[in-house]
Parts: sequence; structure tokens; C-alpha cells
Amino acid sequence: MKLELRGISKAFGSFYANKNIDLLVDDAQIHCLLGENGAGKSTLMNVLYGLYQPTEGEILLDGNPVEFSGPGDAMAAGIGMVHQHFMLVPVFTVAENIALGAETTKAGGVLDLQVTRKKIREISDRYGFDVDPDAIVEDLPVGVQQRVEIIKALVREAKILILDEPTAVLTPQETDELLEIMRQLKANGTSIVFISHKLREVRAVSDVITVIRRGEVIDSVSPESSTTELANLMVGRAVELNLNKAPATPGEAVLQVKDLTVVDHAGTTTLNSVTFDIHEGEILAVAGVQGNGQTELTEAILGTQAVTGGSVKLAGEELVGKSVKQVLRTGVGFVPEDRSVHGLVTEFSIEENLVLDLYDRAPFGKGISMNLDAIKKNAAAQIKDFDVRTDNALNPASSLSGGNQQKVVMARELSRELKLFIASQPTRGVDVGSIEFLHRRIVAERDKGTPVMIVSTELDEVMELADRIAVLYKGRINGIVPGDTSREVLGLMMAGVSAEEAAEQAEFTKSDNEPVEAAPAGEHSENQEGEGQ
Amino acid sequence: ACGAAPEESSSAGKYPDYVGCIVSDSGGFDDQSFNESSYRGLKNAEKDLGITIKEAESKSNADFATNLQGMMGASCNLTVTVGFLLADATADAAAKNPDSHFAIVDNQYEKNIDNVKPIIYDTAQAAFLAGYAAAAASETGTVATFGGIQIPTVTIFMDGFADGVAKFNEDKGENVKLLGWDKKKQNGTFSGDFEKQDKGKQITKNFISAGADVIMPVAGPVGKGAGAAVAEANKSGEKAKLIWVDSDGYLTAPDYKEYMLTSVVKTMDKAVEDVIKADAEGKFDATPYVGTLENEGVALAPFHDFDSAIGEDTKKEIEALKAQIISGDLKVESAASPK
Amino acid sequence: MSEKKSPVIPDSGKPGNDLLKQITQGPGLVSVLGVIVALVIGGLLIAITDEKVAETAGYFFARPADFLSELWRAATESYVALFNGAIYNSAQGFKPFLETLTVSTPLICAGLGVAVAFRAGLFNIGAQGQIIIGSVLAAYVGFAWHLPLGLHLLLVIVFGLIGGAIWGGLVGLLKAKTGAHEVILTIMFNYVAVYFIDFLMNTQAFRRPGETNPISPILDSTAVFPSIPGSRLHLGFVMALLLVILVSWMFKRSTVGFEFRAVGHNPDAAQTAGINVARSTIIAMAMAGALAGAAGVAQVAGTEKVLTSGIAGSLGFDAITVALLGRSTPWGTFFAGLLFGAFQAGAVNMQITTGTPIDIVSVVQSLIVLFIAAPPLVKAIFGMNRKKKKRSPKLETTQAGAK
Amino acid sequence: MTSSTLQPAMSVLPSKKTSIILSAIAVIVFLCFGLLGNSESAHFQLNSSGDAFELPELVFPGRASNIVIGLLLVGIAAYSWMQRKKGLTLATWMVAIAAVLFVLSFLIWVVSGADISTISLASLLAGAVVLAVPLVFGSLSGVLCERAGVVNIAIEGQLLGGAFTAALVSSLTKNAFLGLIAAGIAGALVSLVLALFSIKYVVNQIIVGVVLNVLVSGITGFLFTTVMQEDPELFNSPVHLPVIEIPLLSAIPVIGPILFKQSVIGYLMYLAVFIVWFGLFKTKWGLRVRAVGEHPKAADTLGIKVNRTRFWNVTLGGIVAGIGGSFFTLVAIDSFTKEISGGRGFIALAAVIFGRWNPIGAFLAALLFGFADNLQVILTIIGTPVPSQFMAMMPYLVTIFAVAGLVGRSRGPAAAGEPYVKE
Ligand SMILES: Nc1ncnc2c1ncn2[C@@H]1O[C@H](COP(=O)(O)OP(=O)(O)OP(=O)(O)O)[C@@H](O)[C@H]1O
Ligand SMILES: Nc1ncnc2c1ncn2[C@@H]1O[C@H](COP(=O)(O)OP(=O)(O)OP(=O)(O)O)[C@@H](O)[C@H]1O
Ligand SMILES: [Mg+2]
Ligand SMILES: [Mg+2]
Repeated sequence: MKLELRGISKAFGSFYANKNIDLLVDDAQIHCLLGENGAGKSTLMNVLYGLYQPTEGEILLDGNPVEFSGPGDAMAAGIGMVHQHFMLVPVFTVAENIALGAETTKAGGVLDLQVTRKKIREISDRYGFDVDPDAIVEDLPVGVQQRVEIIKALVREAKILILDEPTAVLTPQETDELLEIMRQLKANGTSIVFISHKLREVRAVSDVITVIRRGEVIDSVSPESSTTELANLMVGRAVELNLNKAPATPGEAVLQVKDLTVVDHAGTTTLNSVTFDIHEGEILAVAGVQGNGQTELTEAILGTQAVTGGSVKLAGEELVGKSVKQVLRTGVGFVPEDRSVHGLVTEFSIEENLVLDLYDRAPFGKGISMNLDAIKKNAAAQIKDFDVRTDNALNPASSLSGGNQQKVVMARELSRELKLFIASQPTRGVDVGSIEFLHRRIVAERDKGTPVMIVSTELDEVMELADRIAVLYKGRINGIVPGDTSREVLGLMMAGVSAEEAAEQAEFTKSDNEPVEAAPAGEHSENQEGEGQ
Repeated sequence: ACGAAPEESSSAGKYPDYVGCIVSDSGGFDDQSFNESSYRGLKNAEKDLGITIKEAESKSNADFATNLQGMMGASCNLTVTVGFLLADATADAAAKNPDSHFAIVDNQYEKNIDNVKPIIYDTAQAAFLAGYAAAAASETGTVATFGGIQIPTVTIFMDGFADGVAKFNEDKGENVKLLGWDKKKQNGTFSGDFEKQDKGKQITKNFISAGADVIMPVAGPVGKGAGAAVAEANKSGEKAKLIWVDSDGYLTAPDYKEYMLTSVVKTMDKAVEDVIKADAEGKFDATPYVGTLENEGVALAPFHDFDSAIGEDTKKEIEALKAQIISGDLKVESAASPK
Repeated sequence: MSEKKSPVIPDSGKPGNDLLKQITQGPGLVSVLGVIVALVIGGLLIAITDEKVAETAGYFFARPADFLSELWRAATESYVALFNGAIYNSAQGFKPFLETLTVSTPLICAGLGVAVAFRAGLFNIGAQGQIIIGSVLAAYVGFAWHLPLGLHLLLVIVFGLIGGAIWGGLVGLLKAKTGAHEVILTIMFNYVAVYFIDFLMNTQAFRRPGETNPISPILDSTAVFPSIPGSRLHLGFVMALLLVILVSWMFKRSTVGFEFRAVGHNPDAAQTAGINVARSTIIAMAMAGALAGAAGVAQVAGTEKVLTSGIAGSLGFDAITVALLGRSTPWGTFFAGLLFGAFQAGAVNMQITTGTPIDIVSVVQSLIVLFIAAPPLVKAIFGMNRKKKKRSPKLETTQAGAK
Repeated sequence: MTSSTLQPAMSVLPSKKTSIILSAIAVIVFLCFGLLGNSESAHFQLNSSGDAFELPELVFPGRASNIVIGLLLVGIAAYSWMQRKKGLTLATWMVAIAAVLFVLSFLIWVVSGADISTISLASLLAGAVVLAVPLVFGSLSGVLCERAGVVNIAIEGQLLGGAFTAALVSSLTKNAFLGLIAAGIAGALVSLVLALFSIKYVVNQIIVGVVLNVLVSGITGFLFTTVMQEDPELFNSPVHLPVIEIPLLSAIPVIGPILFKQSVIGYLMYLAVFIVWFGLFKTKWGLRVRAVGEHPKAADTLGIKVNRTRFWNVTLGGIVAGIGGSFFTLVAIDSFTKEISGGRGFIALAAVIFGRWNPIGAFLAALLFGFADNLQVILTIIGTPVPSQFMAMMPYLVTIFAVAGLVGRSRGPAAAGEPYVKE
């Protein structure tokens, strides 16, 4: 189906999130929207999906003007959308989620999930999904949840599929699979609007790229454009994409993790005798497919996760058994994986979030009273230092775009003297311009001599930052390799192959291994954006 | 409280300028208990004497003083306050307004106050007779009573009732059991409030299934629950009876009159009206009024429909007991009796 | 995990002008209009039930003017009486206002208790029980111990707070340790407290010597708040005021308040930031209980001066409305408490002078709360804000939700 | 209502706490009820009047039976520790059995030690159900509303409104069924206000609920004094719903009176529990309702009208609670009085949470409460040394114990309490 947007504007109050946008998506085309955080991409898509009413402009499907009073209308017209934040009911099963709104029933309105299960299986077979219709959604990895979202659209026979930042939370493997699915869909005649910050995959999969800045269409370009060109177009200035960090000068092993074991309350061993060190002035990146124990590892060190056995020593001091507060006081900086759940109280002001774990320490707190002036001064300094885009430090953190929220968390954690810095997914959802900045800050912390632990599912980020890389697989360290280890070897190790074997295998198969993620050398820093759910 | 008259001075009574006022406790004027009876007394005075009345219902203890203060603002000649909870507030108002008169129902001060007339009742005397009658009328040999909340104005009924049953057993050498109240331990069955009628019904059903066939609820509106249970039991073939309290239930709870063995009556309405009448005639005095069998302030109501079912012997015995109590030969003791 | 909607509690530590804003800006006006709408509806209710109005309605078609003037009279008369009883009348001057302050004292304290818990993400239905237990301890110290002036009252207050704190803290403890839902717990604890005080009032220790009525001895004169001569207003009001200031300070500039708010909004982030969520829950509930206990103190050492089982009245439940109407902010609670206090004080006068049934007062009161809480409805009624696009409807609601 | 996001829901019982509690129970039973218990026997009658056949009285020798039960409980506790060692959780039914054994042993202990050592098990259970009826309807209303994302604090008001209207209409029309219908309508009206204010005007749902309770109490109280009291014969003498006995079945001892000798409302209760459960979990309607309560935005993106769904569900909840309220005046009691619902709406609210927002769970929670309440009454009748006020606390203490000790954390519908506003 051919989709045309003509002169779409969308205003929130006096603020225009979209201004006079024209967009043409051809039949069986993958059309990519590119733009900074807050450029207005999601808004535009929400207008298209009937969630927002456009302030001006019209939507045409196959040349006929249509009006959507709600998503129901859009769906009926053949538009499906996979939202940036998944629209799945966490406590429902896959089948229930997919049936919802388009239920098949037996007499008397009794649900007939059998039909839905069959449809799920059909679609799964066609596109090679591996989805259990009776699994509870909240128990599923995000990658699978996303497939559920896609199945949801396909079951409703969408002719136009909107994918809003679908790859932000996916592992590289999952991303590749998704891109493959998109190609298949396209082959079957589905048009796709694809939103992503990751230039590499945008270039790999799209037919046309439209760049949006500040709510306006800047340009439509071909996927042949270079990443630098695209980045510059997006941000509106020249962006430096390479980090070029100096080699590490490691000192003593300050962090010593020994035989760390975690058994969760369902009885599964999520961390199994994990042992490693991090030296002063060194970045250790922990790589691994999500769900292999990374979250548990960081949380066990912080103390929010109960530890079954083992020890964590920081400069000789045992951390296991200490309260979170004590651990933080020992000098641990901690950037959690999901900023909006664990990193920020989004209802609090930016100011308050900048002291969320410092509020009771000098100069911000003394006894039970807090020094609001110190907090204000701190905020002013940090906002300037980290270039947090906001007009008022008293605005709630929820008013910040994702990238700026991330900066707030990073600023807070880097603002004190650290003995250890742990950051999970440090640049998820951060726009291109800010990534380089944050990476530089991390490296600067290392250069001050702080041992740094980075947990990331983004191989590019891992390779960009790491001095050494530890690969987690099924709760065990599958090997610790140098920072310049190749993608292929890392990929194999993340799949459970031991370091030596992986190195051998990678040697053998190097020539056939040209999947989409094999980005040309020197262009490997552009795809770090992600979106926390 | 039928939107009671704001100004009704037009009526051609004897004392149109006399203002009689009443302040309830938190039970309100429809508590089917002392607030209601006292209120009825005031209404009767309005009708019979042509006085002007003002009323204030308290929703909580906090309202007592405010209500009394309001009444003082409304220049009441006499203000009736209902219940011991208003004792302090009444004493306070009385002290501040020495020219106004007060009457307080169900409360006795340690030291009499010149302008407050206590109206109190030796309810145990009448309840004693009810206990005796109940024991005599019981066919199963088990009778029962329960209260709303364990407070003296409630337990005084239960004490008297228990003694009456005991007296019957003693005189007759029988062993009629009393469920729901143990006078010695001062412990028994209570519905917990004066609201949950269905709870009262359930309690009564439990009594019946434990073998009781005469039940005396002392729980205000909750008593209606007992009535419902007794009615239901009778419909399914059992022969349970009810003893009402405060007023003659045969008249005031006509739904259950056919099961009403008798009632333990406190004639508050009359006492209140009498006090007002005396005051209006300029004959107020502050000596406590104590309702007894002797002055008919408390009484055992007629047996009505059960009149023929109760043996003449029993009636005579009850009359004799009444005489003994009046003469003082028989003392009915309750911890809650007026001193 | 659900996305959290930001409640509109002005939380960003903005300097204390939120109150001023509330009054001077849109919501203030709308609130006033809301009160007016509620009063009109209440007035109609009052008028309908008025006997004379009913009479004149009988010959409405013959002489409609009679009916209308009666209607007007009935409604206004009641409200004038309400005003006379709550704020000012020519006979007593502003003395009724002192009565309003007196009545609102426990409402403000208990309302603060509900508000504090709410801000910490806990829905405290248990103010009733906390007031009771607070009153029990305070009263006992007040009548059973005989201590010098000053010290005595101090201990009464301290014990009252402790009593409430125990009752609230116990809920916090159970919630923190077992995960039991505080709504169930507080409801159940209320009942337990009610029967507990019933029991105590049946023991000789809590009764007047030689008396059997369940009413405690009057508190020693050293144990009660001094009051303004000729009125019932006592120093407890100042205590309430201090508590408002204290709580306000706590939320704005104390670490404890910071922790409460963080836990209330996002316990996960709070935990990650090193805040002990369980401890926070316990402390918040204990503090909520202590504030409710202060309401108990205001009752036994201020207004009532004795302990009875009905000491808490319906304070604990009114406190919920007061707190939520005050958007769970300390000063909001203060003014909501005053409003409720005025209603209660005025209602008494209204009942006495116009014979308006007391139940009608709670009806009018409820209507006022509803209309104040629903600005969009009031705006719709007055046709305001038609054109102006709602930017964010959330901002105009009383969503003080603790989710 | 509050954040229960701290930990995920635990459908399996956390075994350490459970083990500790099981052990404590075993010790109490073995030592206090058993060894230190009374040697008298406890008698339990199983028959009530109208039964088809006689069952023998159950007689338990106090000390001996409790020693045996104590040993059984020790066994269960030991088993639970073993399971825990192996890292396994205990089956829920084991806990249930332990709970039943504990209750039985408690009964034997008190009854054998009481002045009268006989109680009627039949009336204990039948009474428990009767006391639970309004609670069950109230909690179903709560479940219906909260599942759709609206917290319903106004259950008390709905019950009271239902009771009042049923009495009024039944009295005026002399037709109990019209009273029943009117009660449903009254409950729905209360709900409509809740829905209007909380959904359309996004007023905090808890405020609306709390205020509605006061409002309904005020209106019914006012009309009671001004209308009903003026002519009770005309306005407050409701015709009752008949008790329908199902032939033969109703004569089965113990079970008969509970299941087959009920008023229309009693049967409706069983039906309603089933229907609401079936509806919520097995039908298209229920799927949508639950989606709206869990993730309204997701439901919206699938074309489901969130606020409309909420609106109708709240209304439906009102109807259910209204009917529950009519139990007071059309079945239990012969007339209306002020505050006849006596706080049962709040107990129902607790039952909603205790029953984990599941109709059957709420039903069981309400039954537990009714059981404890009736048991308490019966124990005061047979004579216990415990002061009446402490006996009266029993149902509430039992609830606290059950919720804190056995159930623990519960997670409600994620969006309950939050208005859904879209741009
Ligand atoms: N509901 C809203 N109310 C007011 N302003 C809004 C609203 N939603 C979005 N905006 C504004 O619209 C702008 C565009 O937001 P949008 O979500 O479309 O950005 P985006 O391009 O999707 O960003 P991202 O790349 O991070 O997904 C934002 O900068 C914000 O200021
Ligand atoms: N109700 C609102 N009022 C004002 N701004 C809003 C509102 N809702 C969303 N926004 C703004 O819209 C923008 C986009 O919102 P969105 O939820 O898409 O986050 P985002 O910028 O995409 O974050 P991320 O980078 O994590 O994807 C943000 O800048 C956010 O502050
Ligand atoms: Mg984004
Ligand atoms: Mg977006």
C-alpha cells in the first residue's frame, strides 16, 4: 500500500513537534526516519496511527484521504505499529496479547485462543520466529517481546508496518534477525516505516531515508550516503564519530570478584562462580547476550541482589553483605541498565535527581537537613558540564528526552570521587552527538585511575571502550579477552564457544562471515543508541 | 427529626415561649434506644404543652460541647442531654449558664449540680422480672441475651436478666441455662456495635441452634436482627420468643409482636416530659429522678399475645417478686445500678 | 512494569510558593466556583426538604413567587447559619471562628498523617486506629500520672505520638517484612483499636473511681493544653500548626522527606540509590501514625479532656478526604482541615437554628469536595476554557496518587 | 494504589517464611493445644433442623486429638524444611491442609475447654456463609472495578445505597424482585458518580470513593429520618425475597443449608462469583477488561475504548454491590436503618486484595472473614474466658495473620488508580 502524508503538523500547546511534514512511502518500501531524540519522529508516527489527531495536514492511503479517530481506524485501514515502548500487557500470555482487540470467540463471547495460537504458529513458521503462544510476556526477553509485537501487526494483516526504534533494545543477533524479517515482509509486499538511531542498520536495510530535525523534514537521502553525512544532517553540525582513546595504563587489581554466585528465588543459578579482577585505570567491558547474568552481576556488586556465595573486594574491602548505601559510600559509581526504572525518580526535579544517592552527604545533607543551595549549585554545574538540555533545573526529569536523562544519571555518578565505576548500557537512547561526549567522560574517568566496568549488549560499544572484555555466558565467565578481540570471536564466545575455539573457528570462517553487522573498519562508533523500556 | 420547626411559636399551646432543647449523643434520635425515647418525650411536650423545641444531633463526641454551646445561644429554658458521654459537657454548660436548666438522661453525678436534673434508671429491677419470666416460659430450658457494646446501660439489663433466671432456678430447683452473659465474669456475647443488624440476626440464630428459645437483645437497632432470626425460626417450626428492651416492643417493633414475650421498659419519654412540665410550671428541682419498679420508671411490659400462655402461677410469682423488690426485701444488684 | 504517571504533587522542591499559586492562579478561582456550585446544589436539597417550601410548592402555579422566595429563604437561611456558626456572627463576633480552629485541629494533624504516608507511597486508611491508640496513651498519662506543669503536658504529647507511631509503625513493619498490603492492614488495625479501647474503657484503670460508665477521669489540669478563655480553642492548634511547618520542612529540606518521596514515586530507583525502602516504609508509617496520634492528643488534651471509646469520632476517615483534598501537601492539608472544621462547627449552628438535618451537612460537604476536586467539571459548568487547548489535563487534576 | 513494584508477584509461597510459620503452628498445637490442653472432649454437631438423616456427633478428646494433629503438623513443617533445603517450594495445598488442621485443633481446644463443650458445626458454617454474602458481592464489585483500573473505595456506599433502595422500593411496590432490581440501579448510580468523576474528570479515584461513602451515608440517613421514619409501614416494610429450598438436596446435613437452602440473593452470590470469574478469565470481555486495567495504553493502541470499558465495568460493579446491599433489607433484616452496612464495604475491599483481585479468591477471603466472625460469636456463647472485646477482634486478627503470615505480597492490576488521559 502506498502512504502519503501531506503537510502534517502537530502542536502540543504552542510547541510544534511536527511542522508541515510531507512524506511518501511507496508500496513495498522500507522507508527510514532519522533524527535526534525529540525530533518528532514518534509524534509523526502516532499521528499516522491515529493516536494523535494532527493539528493540520492529511493522510492518504493509495491516494485516498483517510481520517483516523483512533488506532482502531488505522488498524482497520491496514496500518500496524510496533511502539518504541512495547504495547504489551506484561501479565498476559503471548496468545492473549495477540488476540486482544481482535479476538475470535465461541458462542457467548467465550474466548477461543486456539485460533490465535494457530495463527501465531503460522506466522512464526513463515518468518522463523520462535514464540511460545502460552508464555507470559513479562517472562520473555525483549527480543521475543518485539516479535510478539510484530506478530500482533501481522495477524491484523497490516499492509504498512511502523517500527519505532525496534532495534534499541535488541542484541546484535536479534537485530540481524529483525532486519532479515523486514526484508521478507517487504518481499511479501508490506511497506515499512523504520525509525532507528543506528546508522549502520538504517543504511543496510532502507530504500529511502528521510531526516527530520526539530519537527521538520530536512532532506530525503539514499542509503548510500555515508554515516558521517547522515549524522551531520541529523544533528545539524559536524559530529566526531571516533573516540581515539589512549592505551590503558593499568595499575593494581583494585576490584577482585571471586566465585560470585547468585541463585534467584525460583532456584535458578543466574551467576555461577564468577571470578575476575579490574585494575586501576582499566576499562573492563562485560559482553554477553542479555539474560546471561549481566544484570545480576552489577546488582550483586551494588547489593540490590542477594548473593549466595563468593566475595567482592574493593581495595581489599569486602562489599558482599554491605547495604547498598555502604557500597555507594565505599566509592562505587553505578549507572543502572534501565534509567527510568532504577536510575531516576522521573517525578523528581533534575536538581534532585542529580543528588539522588548523595542527598545525605556533605555538602548536600547534614544530619537530617539538606542544603538546597548546594543542591542548586551542583545542578547548575553538572548541567553545564554535561550539557543537559533543559531550560530549568527544577523541571521534572520526566520532561527530559531520553538522552538527557541518561546524562543526568552519568553526571551524578561521575560527580564524586570514585574507587569503581560501573555502567550498564551507558549510552542507550542517547543521541549521536552525546554518545561521543559520554564515551569521552568514561575514558577520562579511567584515565584518572578509576577501574571501570562497562556492561553493554552493544558489541560496538564494547569494542570501542574496552581494554579487556569479559564474556558472560549462562552465568559464567566464558573467557576474558583483550579489548581488540574481533567481533566474530566475541560473537562466538557470547554463544558459549570457549575463547580458544572461537579464535580458531573465526579464523576458518572469516571469509564467509559478511553479515550486515560487519561494518567497515573505522565506522564503528555510530550505532550506540538504544532505548530503555 | 422531621425537619423540625424552625419557628413554631404560632401554635396555641400553654407555654409558647418556653424553649425545650435536646442534644443527642452520637447514636442520633433514631437509635431505637434512649436518644429516641428522650426525643419522643420532648416531642410529646411540644404537642401537649405547646412549647417550642430545638434539637441537635451529635455525630461524634466532638460535637457535644459545640451543640450545647449552640443551645445556649438559642436561649433554651431546659436542655435535655442524653447519655453519660455528655456528662462533662453538660456540667460545664451548666456551670457557665447557671440560669438555664438541664436534664441528663442515664447519668448520675457524684455531686449533684443545682441546675442539672439526672434521669436514671434501675433497669436491673425490671430485667430481673424479665429473666424470671423468660426462664418460666422457656420450653428448652435455655434462654439467652446479648448486648450491643459492653457498657453499663447495656449490661445492667443483662445482669438483672441473669439474676432473674437464677432466681427462677433457685425457687423452682430447675436448671434453666442462660447463654450470652456470665454475670460473675461480666463477660458475654456482644454484636460489637449498634448498627450491624444482620450480625444480631446471626447471633440469635446461633443462640437458637444452641437450644435457646427466649432471647433478649440489648442492642438498639441490632435487636431487630434478633427479631428477624426469631421470626425465621418460628416459620421453620421452632418456638423462639423475644424480649424487647427500652420500650414495649409489642408496640414499637410490631413486626415481631407475635413473638414478643414481654419487654423491659424504661419510660424515658414520660420522665423527660415530666421534667419539662415541672420546669415550665416553675417547679424545677435537681434531685435525681431514679426510675424504679416502684415509680414505674422501669417496668415489665404486658405479655400481650402470650398472656394466656403464661401460667397464672408464674404471673403471681412475678407480681410477688415485684412487690419484694419494691419493698426492698429483694435486692437486685448490678455493678451498673444507680448508687 | 507500568509506567508511572507523575502525580501533581508539586514535588520539585520549588520554593514554598505552590500554595500561593494554588490560590491565585486558575485552580484557586475554580475551587471557589466549585464551592459555589456545591452550595447551590446543597441549597436546593435543603430547600426541597424545607416544610414551608413544600407548602408553597403546593400552590406553585397559583403563586410561584411565594415558592421562589421560600426557596431562597430556606437555602440562604441555612448558609447564613452555617457562616454564623463557623466564622462570624454579630452576637459573638469572631468567636465561632475560634471554634472552627478548634474543630480543625485534630483534622489537620490526622490529615498530615494520611498525607505523609501517601507521599511515601502508602495509603493509610488507619488514621482512625492510630488516633485511638494515641488518645489512649496520652489520656492515661494525663489522668493517671500527676506531674508538674509543663512536664506533664509534654509527656502527654510524647506518649500520644508514641501510641500513634506504634500503631502505624506496626503496619509499616508488617508491610516491610511480609509484603502484606497496607490497605488491608490498616483497615484491620482500625477495628482492633476500636475493640481494644472498648476493652480498656471497661477496666477500672480507665474509669472514674467508683464509676461504671466507660468514661475516663478528666485529665489533670497540668496535662491539658491551655485554652483561650471563653472559647474552646487551645494550644493544640499551635501544635498542629507547628506540625504543618515541620512536615513541610521535612518534605522540602530533610533527607527523611527526600527518602519518603523517592520511595513513594519509585521504590526501585530509591533502592538503587541506597535508600533502605523497608526502613523508609516503617518510618513513614510510624510518622503517619504519630501525626494521627497528635490528633488524638488534640482530642484528649485539648477539646475533650477525657477519654471515651468514641474519642476518634470519624476523624480518621475525614482525615483521608482532608489530606487528599489538600493534595497531600502540608499546607494544602492545613487549609482543607480548616474548611472541614468550618463545616463541622457551622453545621451545628445550622442544625440548631434552622433545623436542617445534620445529614444534609455531610451531603453538602461531600459535594464541595467533589467539585473542588474536579476543576474540569466546574469549568464545563461555567463554560470556561472552551477555546484554550488543554495542554496537559493531568496538571489540573488532584491526582495525588501514590502509584 | 501503592507501588507494589518492589518485588515481582510471588505465586509460589516464599518457603522460608512459610516454614517458620508452619513450625510455629505445629509447636503451638502440640504444646499449647495438645499437652497443655484440656482433657475434656469437644463435641461437634453436624445436623441442623430439617436434615434428611442424622449424622453422629463428632467427638474429639481434647488433649489426645490435638497431640495427634500436632504431630501431623510437625510432619508437614519438617517436610517443608526439607523441601526448602532442596530449593523447592511447598505445594499450596499442603499449606491449606495445615491451615485446616490448625483451625480444627483450635476449635477442639476452645470447645473442649469451654463451659458448654458442644457447638453446631452446621450452624457455624451456615452462619459464616450468611455473614459473608454482602462481603462477597462487595468484593466482586471491587474486583470488577479494579480489574478495569478504577479503585473502588465506594463499596460501602454502594452496599448502603442498595440496602436503602431495596427497602424503599420493595416496601412501596410490595414486590421484592423490584426491590432487588432497584438496589442494582442504586448501586449503579453510585458507580456512575464514581465513574463520571474519576474517569471523565480525572479526580483522584480514592477521593471520589471516600467522599461517595459519606455522600450516600448522608443521603440515606437523611431520607431515612425524613421519609422512612415518618411512615415506616409504607416506606420501610420491605417484602422479603423467599428462601428457596431445593428438594432433597437441601436436606443434606451441613452442605444442604449452605448450598441448597438460600434466598435468591444467596444463589445469586454463587452464580455471580462464577460468572465474574468466568467472564474475566475466559471471555473476550474479560480479556479486554483486564488489559484496560493492566496497560490501558496498550489496549488503546488496539482500538479498545479504555474509558468506555472502565465506565461500564464500574457501573457493573455498582450493580453487583447494590444487589449485595439488598441482602440486608430483602433477606437478612426486616427493615432499613442508618448505616446498616456497618463498614462491611471496607472489609470487602480488604477481601479484594486478600483474594488477589480474583473473584474466587475474594469469595474465599470473604468466607474466611465470615467464618472467623461467626466462630467468634459462637465461642462467646459457649463461654470463653476471653473478654468479649478480644473475641470481637478475632476476625480482624485472623485476617492480619492470614495476610501477613500466609499470603504476603500481592500485586494488583498495574493501572488501578491511574486515570487514562490521552492527548
Ligand atoms: N505529549 C506531549 N506533550 C507535549 N509535548 C510533547 C509530547 N510528546 C512529545 N512532545 C514534544 O514533541 C517532541 C517530539 O517528540 P517525539 O517523541 O516525537 O520525538 P522522537 O523524534 O520520537 O524522539 P526519539 O528519537 O527519542 O524517539 C519532543 O521534543 C517533545 O518536546
Ligand atoms: N506530557 C508531556 N509533556 C511534555 N513533554 C513530553 C510529554 N510526554 C513526552 N514528552 C517529551 O517528549 C519527548 C519524547 O518522549 P519519548 O517518551 O518518546 O522519549 P524519548 O525522547 O524518545 O526518549 P528515549 O531517548 O529514551 O527514546 C521527550 O522529550 C519528553 O520529554
Ligand atoms: Mg527515543
Ligand atoms: Mg520516539
